[in-house]
Amino acid sequence: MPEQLAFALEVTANGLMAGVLYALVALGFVLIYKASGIFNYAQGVMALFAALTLAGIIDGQVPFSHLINAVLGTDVHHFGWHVPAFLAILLTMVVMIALAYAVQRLVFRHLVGQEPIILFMATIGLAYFLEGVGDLMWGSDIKSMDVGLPQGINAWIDETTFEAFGYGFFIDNLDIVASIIAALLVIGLVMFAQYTKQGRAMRAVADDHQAALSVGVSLNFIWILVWSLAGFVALVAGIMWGTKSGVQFSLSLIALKALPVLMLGGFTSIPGAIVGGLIIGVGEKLFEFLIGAPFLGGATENWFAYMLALIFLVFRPQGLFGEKIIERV
Amino acid sequence: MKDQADGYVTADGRQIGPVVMEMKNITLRFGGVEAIKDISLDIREGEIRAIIGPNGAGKSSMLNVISGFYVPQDGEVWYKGSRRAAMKPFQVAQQGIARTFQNIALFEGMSVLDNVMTGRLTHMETGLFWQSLWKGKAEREETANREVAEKIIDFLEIQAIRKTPVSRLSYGLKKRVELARALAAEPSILLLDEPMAGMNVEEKEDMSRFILDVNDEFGTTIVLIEHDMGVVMDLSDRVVVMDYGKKIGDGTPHEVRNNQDVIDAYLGVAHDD
Amino acid sequence: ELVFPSLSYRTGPYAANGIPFADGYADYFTLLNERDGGIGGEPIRMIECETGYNTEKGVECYESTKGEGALVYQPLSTGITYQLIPKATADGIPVHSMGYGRTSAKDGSVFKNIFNYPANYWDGASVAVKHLLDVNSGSLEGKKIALVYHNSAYGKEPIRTLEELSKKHGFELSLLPVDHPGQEQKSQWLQIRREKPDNVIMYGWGVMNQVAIQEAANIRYPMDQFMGIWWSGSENDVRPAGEKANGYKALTFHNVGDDFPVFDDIQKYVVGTGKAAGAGDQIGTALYNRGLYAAMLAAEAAKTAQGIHNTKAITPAQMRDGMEALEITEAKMTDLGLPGFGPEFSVSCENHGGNGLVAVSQWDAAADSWSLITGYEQSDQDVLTPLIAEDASAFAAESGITPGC
Amino acid sequence: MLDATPTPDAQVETLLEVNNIEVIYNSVILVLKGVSLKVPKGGITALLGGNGAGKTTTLKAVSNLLHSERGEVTKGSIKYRNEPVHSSDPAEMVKRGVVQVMEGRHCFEHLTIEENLLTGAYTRSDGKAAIARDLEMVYDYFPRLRERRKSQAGYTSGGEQQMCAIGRALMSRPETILLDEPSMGLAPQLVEQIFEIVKSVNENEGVTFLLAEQNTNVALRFAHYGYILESGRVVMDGPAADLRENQDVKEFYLGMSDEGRKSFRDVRSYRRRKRWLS
Amino acid sequence: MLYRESGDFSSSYAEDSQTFPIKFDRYRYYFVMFIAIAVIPFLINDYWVNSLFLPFLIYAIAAIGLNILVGYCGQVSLGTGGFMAVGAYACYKLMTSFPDVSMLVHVLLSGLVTAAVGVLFGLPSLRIKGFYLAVATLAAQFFLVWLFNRVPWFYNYSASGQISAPERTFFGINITGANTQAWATYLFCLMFVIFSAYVARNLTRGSVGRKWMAIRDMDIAAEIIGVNPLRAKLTAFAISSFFIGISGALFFAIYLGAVEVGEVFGIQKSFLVLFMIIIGGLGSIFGSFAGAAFLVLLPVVLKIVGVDWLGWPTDIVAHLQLVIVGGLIIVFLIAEPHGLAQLWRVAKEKLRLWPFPH
Ligand SMILES: Nc1ncnc2c1ncn2[C@@H]1O[C@H](COP(=O)(O)OP(=O)(O)OP(=O)(O)O)[C@@H](O)[C@H]1O
Ligand SMILES: Nc1ncnc2c1ncn2[C@@H]1O[C@H](COP(=O)(O)OP(=O)(O)OP(=O)(O)O)[C@@H](O)[C@H]1O
Ligand SMILES: [Mg+2]
Ligand SMILES: [Mg+2]
Repeated sequence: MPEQLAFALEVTANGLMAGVLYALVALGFVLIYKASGIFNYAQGVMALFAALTLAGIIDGQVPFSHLINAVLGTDVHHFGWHVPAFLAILLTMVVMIALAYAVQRLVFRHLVGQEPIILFMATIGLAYFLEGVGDLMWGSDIKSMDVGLPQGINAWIDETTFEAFGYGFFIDNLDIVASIIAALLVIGLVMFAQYTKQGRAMRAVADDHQAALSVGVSLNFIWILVWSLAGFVALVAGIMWGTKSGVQFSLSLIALKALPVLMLGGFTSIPGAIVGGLIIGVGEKLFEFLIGAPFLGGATENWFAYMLALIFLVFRPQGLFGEKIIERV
Repeated sequence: MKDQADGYVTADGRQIGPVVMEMKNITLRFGGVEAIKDISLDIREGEIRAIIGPNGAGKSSMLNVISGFYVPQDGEVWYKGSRRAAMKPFQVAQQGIARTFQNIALFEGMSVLDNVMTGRLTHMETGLFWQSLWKGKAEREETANREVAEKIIDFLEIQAIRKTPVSRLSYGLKKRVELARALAAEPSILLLDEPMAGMNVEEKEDMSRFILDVNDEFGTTIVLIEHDMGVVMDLSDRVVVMDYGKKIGDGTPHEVRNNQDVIDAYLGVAHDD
Repeated sequence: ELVFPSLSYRTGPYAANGIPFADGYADYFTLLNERDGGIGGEPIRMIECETGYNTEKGVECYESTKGEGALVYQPLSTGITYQLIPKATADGIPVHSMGYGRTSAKDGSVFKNIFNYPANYWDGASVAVKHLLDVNSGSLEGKKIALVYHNSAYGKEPIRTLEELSKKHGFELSLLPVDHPGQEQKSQWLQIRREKPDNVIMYGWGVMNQVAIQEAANIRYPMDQFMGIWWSGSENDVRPAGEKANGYKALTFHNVGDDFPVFDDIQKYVVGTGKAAGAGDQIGTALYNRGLYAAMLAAEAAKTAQGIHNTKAITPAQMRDGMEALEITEAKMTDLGLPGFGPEFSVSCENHGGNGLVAVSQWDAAADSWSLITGYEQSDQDVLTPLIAEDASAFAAESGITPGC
Repeated sequence: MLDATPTPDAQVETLLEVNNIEVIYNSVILVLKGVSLKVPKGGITALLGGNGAGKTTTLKAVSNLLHSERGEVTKGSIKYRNEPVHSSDPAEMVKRGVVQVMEGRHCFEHLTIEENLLTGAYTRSDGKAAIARDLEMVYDYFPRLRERRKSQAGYTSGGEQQMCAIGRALMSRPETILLDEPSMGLAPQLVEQIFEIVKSVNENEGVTFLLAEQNTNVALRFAHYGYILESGRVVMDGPAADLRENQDVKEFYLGMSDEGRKSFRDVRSYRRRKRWLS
Repeated sequence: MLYRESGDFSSSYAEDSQTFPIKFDRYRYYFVMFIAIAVIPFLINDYWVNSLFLPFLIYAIAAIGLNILVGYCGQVSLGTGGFMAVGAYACYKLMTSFPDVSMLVHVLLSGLVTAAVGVLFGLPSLRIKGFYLAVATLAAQFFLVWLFNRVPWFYNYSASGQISAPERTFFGINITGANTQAWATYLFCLMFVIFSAYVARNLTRGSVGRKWMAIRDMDIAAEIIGVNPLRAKLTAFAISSFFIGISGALFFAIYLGAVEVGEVFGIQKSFLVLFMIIIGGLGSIFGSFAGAAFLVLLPVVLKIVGVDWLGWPTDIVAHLQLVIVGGLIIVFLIAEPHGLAQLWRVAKEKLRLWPFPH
């Protein structure tokens, strides 16, 4: 049986790592929700868009080449240079900030004070739009994402655990990097939200757009700031997931893995995203290992993550760390 | 004369009945905050009972206890002679207790008429099946209740905005619609939480008129929270004064007005007129 | 005018796979038009319709093109194929689901208008096992084989076959479903790492492939013991894993690379004239070749039909006859500039599925190319024939068809 | 309780000028049909009128909060310090020194009372110390808020929220405050107190007030000048002292007839309302 | 003036609460009905039916169902795909188990089965609200799809795991399978659309509808004025799922004929139907139609314009299509946040004032 135990431990450890990756996506949702009460359906597409842009820039691809070629009959594809990863990340960030600015100017500025469902709707439009633009801009072939992150089994953990348990644990290097980055992100964002005036204003905006306006909080500024931050988080998530699976349309579907995390951690809590991610990661992996695969024929992870979150919610309707839903008359 | 258990007749000839509702030693806490501290009060049938007190005294909380939204940690609620078991708010409403809210709680997405009609919900019982067919039972019921609602709309002079979505109304009109919704329920007890906040004197006069008329015509018992002393003193039969969750006075307007505790805690100065 | 609709998907989750196939399909027809003036002198008109791999759009595409005189449909998605099986049959238009769709459509006595030559999913599974037998000197007794599959109708296809084969050859089969889209496969690969199966077979699609190969590399699963079906065997699937994908195997029913005379023609007549369907960068990739191969088979069937009915402008019904009488020989392929490009096979009324000849290819990461490492081998007909007969007769019973030729 | 303040002399600069504005909601509902007012610097100007008259709408037009309600100023102009402010956004208005206390409180429910107040100081850049000082000042004005400072605003009583909203506006150190029904829901002695605060802020710090108020009695006692709105039009204006003496105002806004104030119970018969228009 | 409201006076409350109190509206409505029932069936062919009318009609039913839940009762659900799958699989099991029973019965029964499942998954809505509930309903979505994929009983143990609709008739006319006539399938679906719209309209204008809307706008206040939230929410879930089940059954049996659950009834479907009602207008029956039409027609129209007329490559058109649909959604929202239905209403209000600006 100790072997089973070791397996379970390994599964748990990997669940934790997977959870961190989910949390990275969930963080983007939390940021925007916290700052505007907008449930940003486009977060997944933003991650895709960021990753596409990064891959395209690194590769020196000509944006919109397909469209240009079709319309002008030219035959351009590449600039013929390769941009170093670091610079490319900076450039991508510039693009994401520009995107944030455009989103604010063209969309949300006109929708201040509307109900959440309507803002949600606008992000749906945005998702369609970005998906189309991303495809037009960079093409829909699979690009590999190589910014020099390590990947593959971590030898040190493998050996150490082998000595300790007689069974070497598999932990992916990429996951370790992701965990470190996620931890840094969360610490940074929590500090930002809790201790800065912008952070407080952000929460105020989420509560009441009008009132925030009335005390002079500039929604424009706050929203551009937050969408840029979310763009940054999307970029990080895009890099991680893109490294794992190549950059392609399906990247936008990782949003689906983030939703149960979000729900469990609470839509408004930055630490909640991480804790939620860890619980979901471990929960779904252990369930698959202990019950799903042996008794239910496997592939239970998707629904189990949601069921787990659902069960939590029945006891805490605002998620683990979410702000309590104020019910008063 | 007020001790007569079966009621009495007021100076202006209204019949006040026996106690219909009695709150016994109610204590309500929220975490560390004690919103209501061991308060008892009774409400007689057909009377206008005012609750006054400084901000945060626990008045609204008391209404919430009556309407079943807050469950007190301690104490009992007696209604019509028997102790009320733990109850959901909607069950309380079905017993004939309707109310308005301090922070307007109208259904913003619906028209004024629909809002008033929601007040009639406790009187409508056609099942899903008949409603889905509409013709027949459902339509008849709708029309009957619509008549009641229209009467109240006329009564409150909001005919002109009948079909307007509530979200487009100004604050004061919303208050009036809220009263209409509560009246539409034809309640036996009507709880009003600052119905006249945000109105000018003329409108307060109208509002007072409505309240008195309801009380007169239907014998509705009314519990009223209001900060306008003029209104309170003129309308109410008895007044409870609360401060920091405690009851510091209870009696006729005249008695209360001259109670030193009340003056200190609430009125500030003895009210001139 | 010969109308060939192309239900392509250049958008959506599977665009990366849809683009090369559609390019290959289109380029071959363009080549025929440019070089030969069509088929038998009759010009070809290809109508492309974007499905996004979405069933409903597929229906729209079918309905909007069928009136144009479409000769044969290549639906390119299992979902759309299932839609079209009854519809196209009723409309008398043949469907060629090449290497996908409903396996039992091989039984032409039941599925009169549906063709799935030269190979189907069950052939794939069988040849995979056969290859493993070869590698393991003829015996799989006591070996463990894991099947990693897309948890959908498509992914579940080989299970029956593999179960039969495991009984026959005495290997142990374990099943590892991966839910759509398959970005997160930690559980499955940890399980593989624990159980250490001797071989892994994969029926994957889309991002699932890339992640699986990546994860296999991460746990250092030997790549040459890992084999995918042809839909898990494109450049797209292995490239994201880089070096580490070296040695990964995939089944295929056509050849790889661009070392065939026909590609010179394509360069000359299609790319050179600026009529290439895509950017031209897909030529010679596994999926491009598959598209080209599908177009070639369609053109050959049309030729056969022209021969049978002695008319140039054939109808869909005549096309169907051509498909049913199709015979692909080495000589023919050499003629077409495609020597050894696919297996030799012939189609008949009873057998719409060809001879079940499948080869194994292997990825060479350094050379960035696939290469065939076996010849075309036939699947285990003893096992498959009864399975197909069973499923086909069930369908016949369900939909009230009297089988017959 | 006679505290009628003298009307500010005529030379005083006009800080805010609203010129014949028309406001339309949702592109169809015409609400203000030409409202003009002038708010002198350092004065307290009251905006009176019945429910739905357009007081709130006027204030929102000034603070530019209309946009978020799909309302629009279609005609006329609004000038602050002689600069048109028609197209600036609310945050800009606050930077210019105009802050609005919204009707119906609008506290940030999930923030504590103290955080609410601090958010009020969002636009300020004069350092933490100054802000802390003003925080103390607000707490001194409203001791009740100090008691509840760590509670989430959503869980405080209606009156406490009203205090919070007013305190929040004070925190921005504005030049002009637009007060929408400040007395609503406050206990009588607090109403007095609030107006005393208004008065002292006005006198000591020179803050200009434009207030919409239903409590005409109090409003006219503290204001210098008043406008009466009805159905989106200004129907009367004048120095507060004059208005208080006006017969109609007395009857319909102060509830007084020649015999003095009458009891609410005695208003037996239905009256047709006095309307200047219609 | 193009649009007259004055001059139409109701003299009774019943008259006032009819669906189209204005005569002009009423006549236009009769006209549309007439066209739909008596003209279109004679004009359409396979293309029109299969690529436009059937999806439009069936999505309209689903949209009406979801609108009851989301638009009227305020419970945001992303489980639509899963519930449609329940309808489809129920229909399949019924069709194959009782081949001689009328399709009408099967479809209605599928609706009932779905209603039951809907109520089950509606239970958490008592505690969970807003977007949390939306995400929670995804649990239903994923679980149901997994279940139908996993348990062979549901697909009658067929080798492929797909379900295919056998041929069935209605009054002797083929309505499922390959040998159907365009008009027959059209009319069969239209019948359910009219039924759904009629029932939904009646329910939403009466006391049930008001209970739903009260819960939507402010659930606590609703409870305090006497609405039993559990009852109201569960009836909304039941009725909504009933319609969604019907649409799922039709989607499978009439429109597609063969279905693979993960692909056809996946999460994308849930989003699609939700988008329809938001674009169309929450809390509006007309909006359900408008939204369904918008999302079914627009891509087809764009495709026809882009590919057939302008001759652009299909992929560029497909991408542009995304950009345009996304852009249009945003433009519409900014013009009128409450959907096409509201846009229509405001347009009418303006027409009424025309030629005066206001
Ligand atoms: N749900 C709650 N959670 C925490 N504290 C609460 C809650 N409801 C009320 N309180 C607190 O209880 C006290 C009494 O509140 P209540 O609303 O009853 O006051 P009130 O007498 O109605 O005052 P006002 O006249 O200002 O409306 C307040 O201090 C308030 O902050
Ligand atoms: N968002 C809106 N959409 C449409 N109409 C509106 C909107 N807000 C207000 N109105 C209308 O504008 C008119 C004036 O409203 P406003 O809120 O300015 O009145 P008010 O004078 O502040 O009244 P109160 O004393 O009741 O607050 C009212 O008739 C109201 O119905
Ligand atoms: Mg209160
Ligand atoms: Mg107002």
